[in-house]
Amino acid sequence: MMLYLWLLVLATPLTVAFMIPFGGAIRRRAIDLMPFAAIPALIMALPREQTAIEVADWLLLGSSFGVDQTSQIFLLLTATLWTVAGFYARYYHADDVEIHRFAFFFLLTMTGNLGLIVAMDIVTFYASFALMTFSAYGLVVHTRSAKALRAGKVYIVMAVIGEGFLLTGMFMAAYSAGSTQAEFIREGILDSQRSNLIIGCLLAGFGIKAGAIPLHVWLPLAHPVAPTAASAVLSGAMIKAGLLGWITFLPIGEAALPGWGTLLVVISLIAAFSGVLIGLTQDDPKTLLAYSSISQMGFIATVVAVGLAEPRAWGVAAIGCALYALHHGLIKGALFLGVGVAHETGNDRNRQRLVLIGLTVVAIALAGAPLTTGAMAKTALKEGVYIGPEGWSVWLDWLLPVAAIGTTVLMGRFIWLIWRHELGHVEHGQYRGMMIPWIILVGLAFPIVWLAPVWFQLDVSPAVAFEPGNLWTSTWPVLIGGAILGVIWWQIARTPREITPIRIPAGDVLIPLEWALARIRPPEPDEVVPRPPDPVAALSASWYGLFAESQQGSRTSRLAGWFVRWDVAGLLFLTIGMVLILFMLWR
Amino acid sequence: MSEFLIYGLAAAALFAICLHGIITRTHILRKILALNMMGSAVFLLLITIAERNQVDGVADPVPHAMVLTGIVVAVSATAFALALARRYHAQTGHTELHDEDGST
Amino acid sequence: MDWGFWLPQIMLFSSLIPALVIFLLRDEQFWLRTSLNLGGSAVKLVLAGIMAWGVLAEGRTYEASLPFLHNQELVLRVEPLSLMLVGLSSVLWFITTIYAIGYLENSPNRTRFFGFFSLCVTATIGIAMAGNLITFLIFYEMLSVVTYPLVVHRGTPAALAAGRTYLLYTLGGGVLLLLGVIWLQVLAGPVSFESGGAIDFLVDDHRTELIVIFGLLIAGLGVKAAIVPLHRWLPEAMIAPAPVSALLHAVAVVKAGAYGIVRVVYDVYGLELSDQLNVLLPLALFASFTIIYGSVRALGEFDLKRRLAYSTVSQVSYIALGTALIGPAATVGATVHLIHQGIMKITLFFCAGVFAEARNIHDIREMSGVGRSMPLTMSAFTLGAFGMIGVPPLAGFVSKWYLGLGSLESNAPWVIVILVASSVMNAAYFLPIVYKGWFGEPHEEIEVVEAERFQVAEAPWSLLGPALATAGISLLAGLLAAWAYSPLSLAEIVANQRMISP
Amino acid sequence: MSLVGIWVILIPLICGLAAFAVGGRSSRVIGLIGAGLTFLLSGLLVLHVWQSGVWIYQLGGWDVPLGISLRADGLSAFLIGMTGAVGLGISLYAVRYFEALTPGPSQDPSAALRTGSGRGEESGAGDSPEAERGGTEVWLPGASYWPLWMLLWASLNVLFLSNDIFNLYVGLELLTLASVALIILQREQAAIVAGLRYLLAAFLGSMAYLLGVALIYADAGVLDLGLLADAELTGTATQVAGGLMAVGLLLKAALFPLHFWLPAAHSSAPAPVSAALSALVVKGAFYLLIRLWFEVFESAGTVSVEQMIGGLGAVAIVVGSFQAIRQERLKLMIAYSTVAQVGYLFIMIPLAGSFGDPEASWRFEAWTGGLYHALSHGFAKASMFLAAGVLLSALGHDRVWHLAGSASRFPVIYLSFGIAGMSLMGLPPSAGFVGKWLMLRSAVESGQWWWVVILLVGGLLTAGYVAIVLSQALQHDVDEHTEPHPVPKLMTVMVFALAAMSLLLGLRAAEPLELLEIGAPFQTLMSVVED
Repeated sequence: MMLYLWLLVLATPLTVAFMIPFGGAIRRRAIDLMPFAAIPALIMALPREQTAIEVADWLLLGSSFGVDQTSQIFLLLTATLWTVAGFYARYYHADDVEIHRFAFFFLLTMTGNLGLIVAMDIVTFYASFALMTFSAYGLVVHTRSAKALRAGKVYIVMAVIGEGFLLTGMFMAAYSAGSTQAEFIREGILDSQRSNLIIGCLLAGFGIKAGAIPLHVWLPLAHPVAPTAASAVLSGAMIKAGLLGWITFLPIGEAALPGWGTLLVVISLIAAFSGVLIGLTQDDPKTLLAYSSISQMGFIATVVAVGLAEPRAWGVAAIGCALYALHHGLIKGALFLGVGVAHETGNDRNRQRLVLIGLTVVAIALAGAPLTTGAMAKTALKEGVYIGPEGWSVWLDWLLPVAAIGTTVLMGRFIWLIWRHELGHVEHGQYRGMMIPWIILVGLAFPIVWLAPVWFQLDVSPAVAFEPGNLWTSTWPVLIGGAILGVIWWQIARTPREITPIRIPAGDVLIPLEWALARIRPPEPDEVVPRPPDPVAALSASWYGLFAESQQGSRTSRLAGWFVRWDVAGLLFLTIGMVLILFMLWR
Repeated sequence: MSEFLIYGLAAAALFAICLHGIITRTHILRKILALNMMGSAVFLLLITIAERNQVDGVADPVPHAMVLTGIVVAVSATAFALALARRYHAQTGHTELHDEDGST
Repeated sequence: MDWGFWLPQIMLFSSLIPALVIFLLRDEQFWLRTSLNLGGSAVKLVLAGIMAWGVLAEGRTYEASLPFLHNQELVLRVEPLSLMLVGLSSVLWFITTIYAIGYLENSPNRTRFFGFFSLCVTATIGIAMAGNLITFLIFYEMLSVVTYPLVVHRGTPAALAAGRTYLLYTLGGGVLLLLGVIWLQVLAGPVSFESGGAIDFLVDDHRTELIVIFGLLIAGLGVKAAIVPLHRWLPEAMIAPAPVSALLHAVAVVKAGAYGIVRVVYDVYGLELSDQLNVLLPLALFASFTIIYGSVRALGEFDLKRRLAYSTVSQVSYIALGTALIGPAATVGATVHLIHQGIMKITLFFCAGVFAEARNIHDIREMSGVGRSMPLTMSAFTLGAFGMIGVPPLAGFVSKWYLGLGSLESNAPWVIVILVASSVMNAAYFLPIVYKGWFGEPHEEIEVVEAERFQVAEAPWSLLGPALATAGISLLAGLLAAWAYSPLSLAEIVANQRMISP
Repeated sequence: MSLVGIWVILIPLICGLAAFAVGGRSSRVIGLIGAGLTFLLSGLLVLHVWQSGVWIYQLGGWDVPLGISLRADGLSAFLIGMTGAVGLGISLYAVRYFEALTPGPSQDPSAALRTGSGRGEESGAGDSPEAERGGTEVWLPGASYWPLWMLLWASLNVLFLSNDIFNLYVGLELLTLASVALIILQREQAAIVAGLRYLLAAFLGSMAYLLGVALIYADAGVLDLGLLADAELTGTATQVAGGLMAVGLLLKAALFPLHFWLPAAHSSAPAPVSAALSALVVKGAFYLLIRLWFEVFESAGTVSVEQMIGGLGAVAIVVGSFQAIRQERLKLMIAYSTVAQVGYLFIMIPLAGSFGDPEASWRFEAWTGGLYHALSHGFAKASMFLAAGVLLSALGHDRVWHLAGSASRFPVIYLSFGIAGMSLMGLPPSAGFVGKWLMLRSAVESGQWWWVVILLVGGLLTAGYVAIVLSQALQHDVDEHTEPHPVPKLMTVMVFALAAMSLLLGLRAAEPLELLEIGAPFQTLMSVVED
């Protein structure tokens, strides 16, 4: 029916991207088209009926494309976010002489991000993943500030390490499966005699992108330094690529892997909490948001862990996962874009007010206040947890709300930072151009998340969130968080002082690591390292030396002179003759 | 048989003496003469063989033929060598073959 | 007219005759020389296409045998495996010729250069089409000789010293190979290349000898394939002009060695016998060590061409590694890398040549910001570099993929560690270059023409075009790998032949 | 057709005499006609042997043992063919070479032409100490070249066709006389010294050989090679004769350490002469030794002698190569290369000798291999000396160090030099490779590993000096202050043609190898090789 829609999804941003190098009018047209490049993906994300898998047996190692229920939600999120970010970027970079460079990488990254969602086989997935990863580097270092370059370096190193893990896992998984199709891969992993190794590799490989602790170190560096539009897609959409990778290729829901589940749940909970705690010490709202993303991804990963440990739970958990991803992606996108808009308000009170209100709304949603998307997503998430392994729900039941308290406090600090430090500038003078996409995103986030379960006929209904029990569950953490905020507010109002006395630099555990590495690694040599001697080259050189020396007439061969002497030659003649005769006679 | 042996040994001795001459003497003329004498040693041996190989009292003619031819060759070769030696003398003023000269 | 007999010969002569005629020309006869060169390579390209069609679509085999010694014939045969190298050489010769014409414009001794250049291709084609061991040996040695004038083309003392080292290495390798071939022929009679090998009957009586011969053959071939510790000539030979480096690395010399290893393992000994003799594991270990060692050395080099050279050292051993693994996927990986490594590496060398020619850039540290004024060249370089790293959808990934599967197939999972480590190290030495080129601050003042556009000053099209073409091919080879006429499909045919045969 | 073997001797002889009689510049016309005819006749002889097998002619109609017979089997035809082809190349080159010789102040060729003489032995150059003889006549090397060259050619053919060990002695002496006369053609002092040394050494060798002939006759009573082979001599006299003949011929073939006369003699001669000496004359003695060793002394020969000769060959390869690299002059380098290559040839003796199984097929393989190497060396070395001659006459010197950068001026010369070098190294595709291949095969088959090593290392050592000359010539910086003299194209063409021959013979070796089989020793072994 929708023949080659996937091709359109991929080709559109690619084509636009490759219009840019032509320069001139074509380039300007391409930049105008940038926001629309994700439209085909949006179209593909919308139908209720998933299209059949389409096979492109000429592409790569034989690709197949399509979306299932889960990936359709991811596609919806991704396409929406990229479109909005595209419009936003168009104005954010209006005065940027290098907008074309941004647009180029933006579009390529978009292609990769969309491609990995519509890919149904691991090779195409990996190819798109790589395209996204490497193109995003261009977004991270776009400003070329020292900070950006450092972040870029950490980003690319981690990305390459991640690719290494993925490649290792993929080889083994695909070998065991005898196919590259996702469904067979999942089975293949279980069948493999090295299934633990594969799972470990895939967890780590995708975990780097998903910001799983301790592989998250690049994230708080890279997300904030990128231009705001890029930050939004990095933290909103691309971070989900790792998650999607887990969901698509790990044998979640097919076999109980309690060991891995436990490991992942511990990691995720650490992420959920440490993300909040470290986030609280940040002064830069974007870094704060990045840490919040780590924390939020921890939430989602918890459910993945549940699915790993308890296959029965996955049917429900997967939906929660997808919904939460949708929620977090849109909301985090809106938060990031909002930071950018805040920088454009100038002294206009109305503008400032609008930004603050908008940001507060989404911040509250992120915190999971009742009636928000967060509340619904969290409810859906917890559905899975309840079916989870024996004993887990008890712990998770109170740990997750505690984390939610943290998120509330974190969002409070975010709003405070915006209010106190970020308003009042005019950076690009494109308030309107940036504000409108942002406000649209804020406005759309709620209905999209609310309607998605209905539209896609998921096993969860938005109404669940309005059940009294659930209402309360989502309310009390926010209330406690609000109370904490209130106390702090009161403290500050009484005696103005620094509330967070410690500062954990962005990148946290990376800092000692970098320090240690700098000690271990010798400084980059300026001169070429001395090579070990090459015997063959030495031989050829000494042979040439023999030649060159003789050519100057400085050395004559005594041996040669000796042989030409008559007496010597005669004696040799005599000797050889005698010996020959003797040998002849001596039989 | 012993007479043939004596002749044969004489030829061998002559050959050896000439060889010694060629090796040790530096004067060109002496070398040429030694070579010439060397040829004679072989001729002596050939004649001896001819005598030894008598058929019906007639000496074997083949060695005789060889000696005759050999003499012709030796004469021409000696003549050529002498001419060359003269030219050598004319160009260098030497009559002896110095080893330095050969090491060009 | 029996085309099967004549086509392989015409294939050889299509570069041999231009070579000989070019030697008779003067440097100034530009047009005649150029048309000879291009004409010859076009003919070769067409013939390669015809034979590719015949082999792939009609399942034909082209074979010509010519009497040589009393019981020994020279055999030229085109079947799928030879077609791989034939096709690669034909295509890349055509492209490189264009590049070389542009590169050497107005430089001295062009006649000599192009003459030997064509001879070099003749030798490579001969190696590719060799149907038995002695034919292979003949062209292999011929290649050593005809590349020497190309390596020393610049004539500087450094170039001459490098040339001497090169010659000693390759001739020394040739000696080992010759000994191995002779020994084997003494035991087995004339050895022709047959899928699965044809010398199994010797295994009972001559086991040790066969192992030693294998060692000799591989050592002889390993010199050209730059297997550590026989690799030292390769970085030294970088002193040659860019088209030479490009062709040497991508097609001619190193590929001759690697192709030879493939032939020896698959078609002389056969996988089964090689396995029985336990010679594959040492080969795999040597190849693996080379892969890692080459990468480590590349990290330490800051001269662009030398870094590329060490990268070649590392990458070519993928072929040997894949050959040493038993299983169809490994065979596919090894043989397809013959082509993939060629097109990717030639791209990189073309670009290095362009940088050297247009900007006098030889050191990586000078490359800062070069992408701004030469975006197309830098794009081609980037594609090549990413291909080398093994990033999909570029060709390098396809090779790596099959090698990875092959390593599991032959129950050697440690090879995956090598592959991944190599990928990571490739990234470590290529990405900084890509970074510098695109994101570094340019040394020179670049004129900002309009608000969003820099003054682009690319190299002439004769240099740029080939680089872009090969970059495009390496992208397509990966992107369309599953297509029925892709290098991968050809490699699969090759692998099937090698696997089915008893 | 049956007289073709006679004519191949007579024609060069007649033409040589005619050229001598005519003298002056026109002698070259006769010389050229002679060269062309001899070449054709050589070709015919090869064809004849190829088609109808061994050719035998009884001189004067007298049968052996009384009469003397001429015989051409595959081996003779092979070498006569080589001599014909190389000889033609050298002749064509020589025409231009002697024309292009830069006339000195007192060596005006045109003056010589006017006086119409210039053939007298005594017509010394003006600057020589003999100038007091006062002749206004000047020395014209070209005029003397042709008669002597034709004589040389004729005596080579005599050598290859004679089937009588005494006749072979005569041929050998003729060869020596012609060679020495050619060496001193230009009457330079160095050449005269070298010529004299050569003459004395060669005579010494001849005498040893002649003594051997006498001893063999004492033992067998016949001189005919065929009869001697049939006699299967094992007597003491024959054994002593074997030693004597071997050492005499080794001296003439300049096998190390009896090579003392060769470098000077070959390098101081004019280029066409050097080429002939190195390519052909050395092969004369080698041929004779091979003939005798594998036919007459087949029963008397011992492994120890063979191994010793081979050992000398091995040392020759190493020492020759090392000496070659250390020579300042190109021609001397090439001459030392001949010393090394002669060593290569003699490694054939132990390989084809009685080591191990006397019935083994490798003996024949080694025999053909060694001869093929001789063939390849003939073409290659001729080309090299002629190339050196071109450089010498163009640049006025042949100092290797100062050839820097000359490759761009003489591309074809160096290309030929390289191809010839390839053949010497035994690199495929070249005739040298075929020879090396067969010898190596034989060494491996017979398990004589020490020869394998030396054969392989020898190739590398050869590469050592060939490549260094080329690398010197390929230098970018031109080491030259004067514009080189123009060199006639024909000379360059001949240099290339000879090199190309050494290459082409390696591409299609089946027929020449088959030719060698005709009437070869080891008849019993050949059926084994055939399979």
